[in-house]
Amino acid sequence: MRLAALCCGVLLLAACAGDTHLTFLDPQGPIAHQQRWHFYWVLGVMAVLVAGPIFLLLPFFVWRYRYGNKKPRYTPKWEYSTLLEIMSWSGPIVIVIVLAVFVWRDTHKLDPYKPIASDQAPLQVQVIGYDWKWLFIYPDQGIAGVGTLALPVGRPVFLHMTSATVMQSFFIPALGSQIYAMGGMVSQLNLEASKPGKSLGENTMYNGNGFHQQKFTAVAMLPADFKAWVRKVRATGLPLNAQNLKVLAQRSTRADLIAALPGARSMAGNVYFTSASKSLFPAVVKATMDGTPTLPESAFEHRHTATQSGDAADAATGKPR
Amino acid sequence: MSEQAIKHPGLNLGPAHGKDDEAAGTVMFGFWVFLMSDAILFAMVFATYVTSLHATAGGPGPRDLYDIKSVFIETMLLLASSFTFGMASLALKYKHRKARLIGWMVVTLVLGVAFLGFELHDFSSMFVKGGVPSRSGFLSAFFDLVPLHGLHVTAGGIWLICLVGQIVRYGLDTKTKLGIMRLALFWHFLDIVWIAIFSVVYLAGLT
Amino acid sequence: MNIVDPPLGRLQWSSLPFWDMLQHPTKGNIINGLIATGAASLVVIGAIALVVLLTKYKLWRPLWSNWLTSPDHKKIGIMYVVIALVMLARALIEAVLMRGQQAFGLGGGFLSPEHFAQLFSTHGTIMIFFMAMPFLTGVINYVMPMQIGARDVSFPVLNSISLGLTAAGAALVMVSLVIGKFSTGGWFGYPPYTEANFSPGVGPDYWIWALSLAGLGSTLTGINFAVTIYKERAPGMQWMRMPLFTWTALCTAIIMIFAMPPLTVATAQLALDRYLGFHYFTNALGGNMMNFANLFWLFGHPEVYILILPAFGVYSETISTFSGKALFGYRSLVMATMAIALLSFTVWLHHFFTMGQNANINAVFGIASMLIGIPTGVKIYDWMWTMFRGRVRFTVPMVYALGFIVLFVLGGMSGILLANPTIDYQVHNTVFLVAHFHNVAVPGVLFGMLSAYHFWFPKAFGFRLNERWGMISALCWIFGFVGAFFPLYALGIMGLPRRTVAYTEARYVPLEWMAFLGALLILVALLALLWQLWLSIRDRADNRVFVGDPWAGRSLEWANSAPPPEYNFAVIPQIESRDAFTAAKEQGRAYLRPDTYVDIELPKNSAMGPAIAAISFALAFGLVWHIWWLVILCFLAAIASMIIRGFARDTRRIVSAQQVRQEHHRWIDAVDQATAISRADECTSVNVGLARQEADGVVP
Amino acid sequence: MSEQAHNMESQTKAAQEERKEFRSYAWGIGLALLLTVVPFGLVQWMAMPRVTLLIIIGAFALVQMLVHFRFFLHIGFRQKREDLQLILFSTVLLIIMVAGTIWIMASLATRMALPGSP
Ligand code: HEA
Ligand code: HEA
Ligand code: CUA
Ligand SMILES: [Cu+2]
Repeated sequence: MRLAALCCGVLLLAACAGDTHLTFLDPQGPIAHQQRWHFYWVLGVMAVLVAGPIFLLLPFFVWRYRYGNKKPRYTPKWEYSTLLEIMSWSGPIVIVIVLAVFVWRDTHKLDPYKPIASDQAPLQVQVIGYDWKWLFIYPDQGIAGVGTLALPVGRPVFLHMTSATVMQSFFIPALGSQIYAMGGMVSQLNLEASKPGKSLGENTMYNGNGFHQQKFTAVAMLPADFKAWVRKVRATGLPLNAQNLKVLAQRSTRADLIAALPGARSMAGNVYFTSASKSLFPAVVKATMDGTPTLPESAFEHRHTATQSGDAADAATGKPR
Repeated sequence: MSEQAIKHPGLNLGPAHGKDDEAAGTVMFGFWVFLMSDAILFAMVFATYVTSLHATAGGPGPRDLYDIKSVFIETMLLLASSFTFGMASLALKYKHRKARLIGWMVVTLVLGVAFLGFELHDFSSMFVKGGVPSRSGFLSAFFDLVPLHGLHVTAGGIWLICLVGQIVRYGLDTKTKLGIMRLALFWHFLDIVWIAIFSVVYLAGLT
Repeated sequence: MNIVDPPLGRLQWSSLPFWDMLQHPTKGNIINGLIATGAASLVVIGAIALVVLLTKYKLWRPLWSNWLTSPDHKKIGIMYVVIALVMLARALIEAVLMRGQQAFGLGGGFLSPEHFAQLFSTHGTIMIFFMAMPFLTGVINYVMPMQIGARDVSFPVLNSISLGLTAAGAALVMVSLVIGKFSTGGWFGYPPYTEANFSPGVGPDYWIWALSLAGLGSTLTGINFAVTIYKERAPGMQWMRMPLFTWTALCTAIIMIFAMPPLTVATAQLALDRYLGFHYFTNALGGNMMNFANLFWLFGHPEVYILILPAFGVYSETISTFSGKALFGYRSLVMATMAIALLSFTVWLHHFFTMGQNANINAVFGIASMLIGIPTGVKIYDWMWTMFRGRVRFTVPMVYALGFIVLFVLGGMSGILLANPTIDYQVHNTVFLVAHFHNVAVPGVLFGMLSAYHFWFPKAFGFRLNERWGMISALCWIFGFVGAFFPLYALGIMGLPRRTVAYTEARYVPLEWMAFLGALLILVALLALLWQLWLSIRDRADNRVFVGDPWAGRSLEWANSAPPPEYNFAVIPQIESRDAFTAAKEQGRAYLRPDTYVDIELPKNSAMGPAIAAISFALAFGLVWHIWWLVILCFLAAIASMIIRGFARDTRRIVSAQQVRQEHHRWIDAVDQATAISRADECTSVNVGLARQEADGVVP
Repeated sequence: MSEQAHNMESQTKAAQEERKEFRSYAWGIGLALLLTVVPFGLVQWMAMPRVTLLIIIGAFALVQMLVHFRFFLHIGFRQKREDLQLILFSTVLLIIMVAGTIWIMASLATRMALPGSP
């Protein structure tokens, strides 16, 4: 137990040391925050009620009743005691009942599909898993990116995700839950960042050689910074057209992708796109479902329409589906 | 006289068979356990089928493919074969002439083969209509479930032939008797599985 | 499908492990090629050395007639354990390699990603299917029939066939080291990654067929054990008199029977996808990979209780024996075992809380998972009450048992954390999960098997194992385990995903190094274990326990000589109470000479086991490499062998009453000459296997 | 009782029993036919709401399985306890597995569909 406490201590120290937030024990948003409390509660209940008694009694029994000690009573045939039996069963039962209440409450409260209550309408982001990178589409802004997921602080984010290849699992520990992304299907996740900062983002479901490089940074920024970021992306991004998407869809890491898209070299390890169409995401889902390799023409948009609709969406806070 | 206790599933040989009846308890129980495991196997395949019902991916569905009349005939054949196997079991238990036992077994075999013939014909006409297993998740699931039963029937048929061979070669010794009794369990069990297929796949599929 | 041309299917020179290294000699390719070639050579050299030794010492015939074709449950049990140990050697080396790679993994390391992926996939597959399963099947095979007073299992030849299937599967995994490459999809091989379009090589095929063979073997074993326990108990051995290990064997067998079919379905469907273009789990055309996850864990979760229950049984025996006390709360323990077996079928979804189903489902399965903590807790408490007012001896099996209790409670607690969907959303697929399952699999299953090994070794081979080195090994195990796996909890919480070959986060490094050092300590433990075995064999003359009861055992497997006669008991015992052997010793009827002996009927040797092993191995190999003529040939051979077996008569032989009498008298004579020893001397050479009874309340 | 008389008696008893067991198979096949033909006829020739029809089909299938268990497989309550236990236990597991699977997959199907598609 002391060891566990020690580990936790080391862990917290270590986790706070760097500039990227790694863990839900160092939460950057309300979901991870509640998950942390749930974790501490369950751990606490078990440390006190499960580990405590056993780790006190076991060494005591073993030592007192060791073979070499002739003083204590020896009862080789004693094998039943109603009282002890009742205690052995009822102890764990009570603990499980207590824990079950936690489970029921928090599982519903923190269902990743459940929208986060807020006075702002959530920011919509569509996530597509490729081997070995994530593509983030901001349909209302008409932009997209690989490598950075930018979020405005204090505004819920509603992510829809799918995979264009094998099963993947989308995860930003310091913000909240992970959830699978699968081909031909759409899963959902609600997150919110409550302070500016960078958090680790990744895929946790093994998908081949570049798996360990499928990381990204979730950057939470103040609303004004977010707007600036959107404008910057719009100004500098490459067009998300059929040709670039084809490069993106190859089995390659982010570094390979940047090498393959000369225009992306100046983007600090990211790849940004403009003119991301609202119909791209559903088109990818459908194409994966049908097994057709190429996307229809309608999945891509012309630059000027995208810019216009993006500006409009920017002005308003975006409206929920 | 009070009725004797039933020692194991299926027709019991009864004390008249002496040591053969004694030996039956363990062997039949073992086989019955195997059948329960097999039942879980079928259940999972059923579950796959049910959860894939809508996964036609734009391909043909139940209404386009199933030929209920042919399936009805198959059902009748299989039911009849269960009955004829029952007659074989009675012939074994009550020590009628060997010829009678073999006769019933052969009738059962013929019915089983006829069943398989109809089934294969069904499959080939499904193929013609584009209902091939690689067309969709739904068809994959179909061609997992129904042919799995068919394969079981085929195995039963081969086993049946071997048992007839053993009767001819060794007469009705313990091993042959227990073989026939186990095959009886197997055959009746497959009948039950077929009822599930008939109801879930075909009847429900056509409602 | 072309069945004639090419005659070797997909098999080509490039399937050999050093091919890449020769064709493209980059640094990475050379390192990985050398490691792979080294491993392959070890397998090949090992096999050649075995053949040479067997030939040189003319051991082929004895091997064939005394072992491979033997239907004796004790020999089959030992052969299972041997397979487990061979496979374990490989899986262990892989484990240390993985820990080493991760210690150096900041920004690179020495292994290629693909090589690393093969390591975790084979390690996991082997540890579960070809180490833990054969080990526990072997132990049950050896012990359980004797505990219920039977001469053998119900279907001895089937037992040998099951062994053959397991061996064939193990051989297939071994061959994948030499020819071609194993899967990179992990031990649960989730599609669509393992589908033909993403993994076109032979890897997933090796995985599929190895699992299928092992799964079939386990199903048959489960049936065999269950029927044995139902039908072969000695007179008077009522349900509530069975030793607890037998109870756990029964529950494990039941889980085997019912949990294997979903695995068979999942792997068969994946095979159909890969070979014939079906669409069960593909992205496209109505395939649904979630079905695979569901089917796999319908098997996978019960599977982990297949692994742990026999270990619980072992601990029940060792704790009660080495506390010199009847097991406390027998009825509760039996009920708890059955409860775990049933509950194990109700929690499978906890392996994919994060797939997206609704909160009701997650909560229900989360709570169901926690329910398993209740019966498991009851077990822990009852073991503690067994030590209470006992006289606890710190022998090696007991030290393992104590290490188990402490560590397993922690591992179980981390399981309970995972069972909270809220927490699982944070640590799923991270190394926190890896820490959890090693924390239950190593102290639970592996310590259990090691405890069993030390406990029953003298029974099987007639001499005790070296105590001192056993103790050193046990302590290295326990502390090595703590070092190797506790850091992973922290790393997991710091967001390190499992199956990561390399990372860029410097904050992971110190913990990774702790884990590596822990793994090295485990390696020391293994070496100590091997050294112990060598010493024990060398000094066996001093440690003989022919009389058969070195630890003051309580159940019937101690009631015969060590090693036992092939028919186990000269006279089938009559059981009157629980702890049958202790009762017999107390009433002075443990070592009697009966007036009459009778002929004993035993099954004859049968070549079915090895034949099925060879055929099924070749069949699977043909399937992996698309060598269709071989597949067809072996398929026909398999059917033919079963038909031929159906026609076999005259399958039993008789051990004459004369011989039984002779052997029994030889043993009883030894008993008469032996001096009974007190427990203080049980680890010295005066222990020839006759225990003095220590009475109630009186401490000598 | 003379040897011969004893023989005769046991023979008539056997014959009686055989007739009884034959009747069991006959009942079995008769009921099975009935239970097959009725739902078949309904599906073929009757217009009924789909759900009603499905319930009827399910009910008939279940009853027919019981008929097979009873008359062909001779499972009854005079059974050895362990056989019956085994069947019940298997049934429980089968229901857990199948119902659980369908529950889970149905939930996933509704929550994973592309928004705006059926
Ligand atoms: C029973 C199961 C079992 C056991 C015992 C172990 C034992 C060990 N495992 Fe493993 N492991 C798995 C099951 C197991 N593992 C599984 C299922 C996976 C997941 C695979 C996947 O991702 O798909 C995994 C994955 C896994 C990983 C990959 C983690 C990742 O994904 O990043 C690592 C990395 O280090 C690892 C390490 C170890 C180590 C150091 C041990 C050590 O504890 C090993 C020590 C063993 C010994 C030292 C041998 C013991 C000796 C005896 C019993 C000998 C008896 C001898 C005589 C009688 C003479 N394991
Ligand atoms: C021997 C093997 C074994 C055992 C015994 C267990 C036991 C348990 N396991 Fe574990 N588990 C695995 C092997 C095992 N597991 C493996 C191999 C995996 C991963 C596979 C993979 O992904 O590769 C896994 C994964 C796994 C997951 C999935 C996590 C994920 O993928 O994200 C979960 C989630 O609930 C879980 C839970 C549990 C629970 C609740 C128990 C319980 O049975 C534990 C019960 C024990 C105790 C609780 C301690 C003692 C009890 C008391 C002292 C009483 C009082 C306590 C209470 C009442 C709480 N396990
Ligand atoms: Cu499992 Cu679970
Ligand atoms: Cu589990």
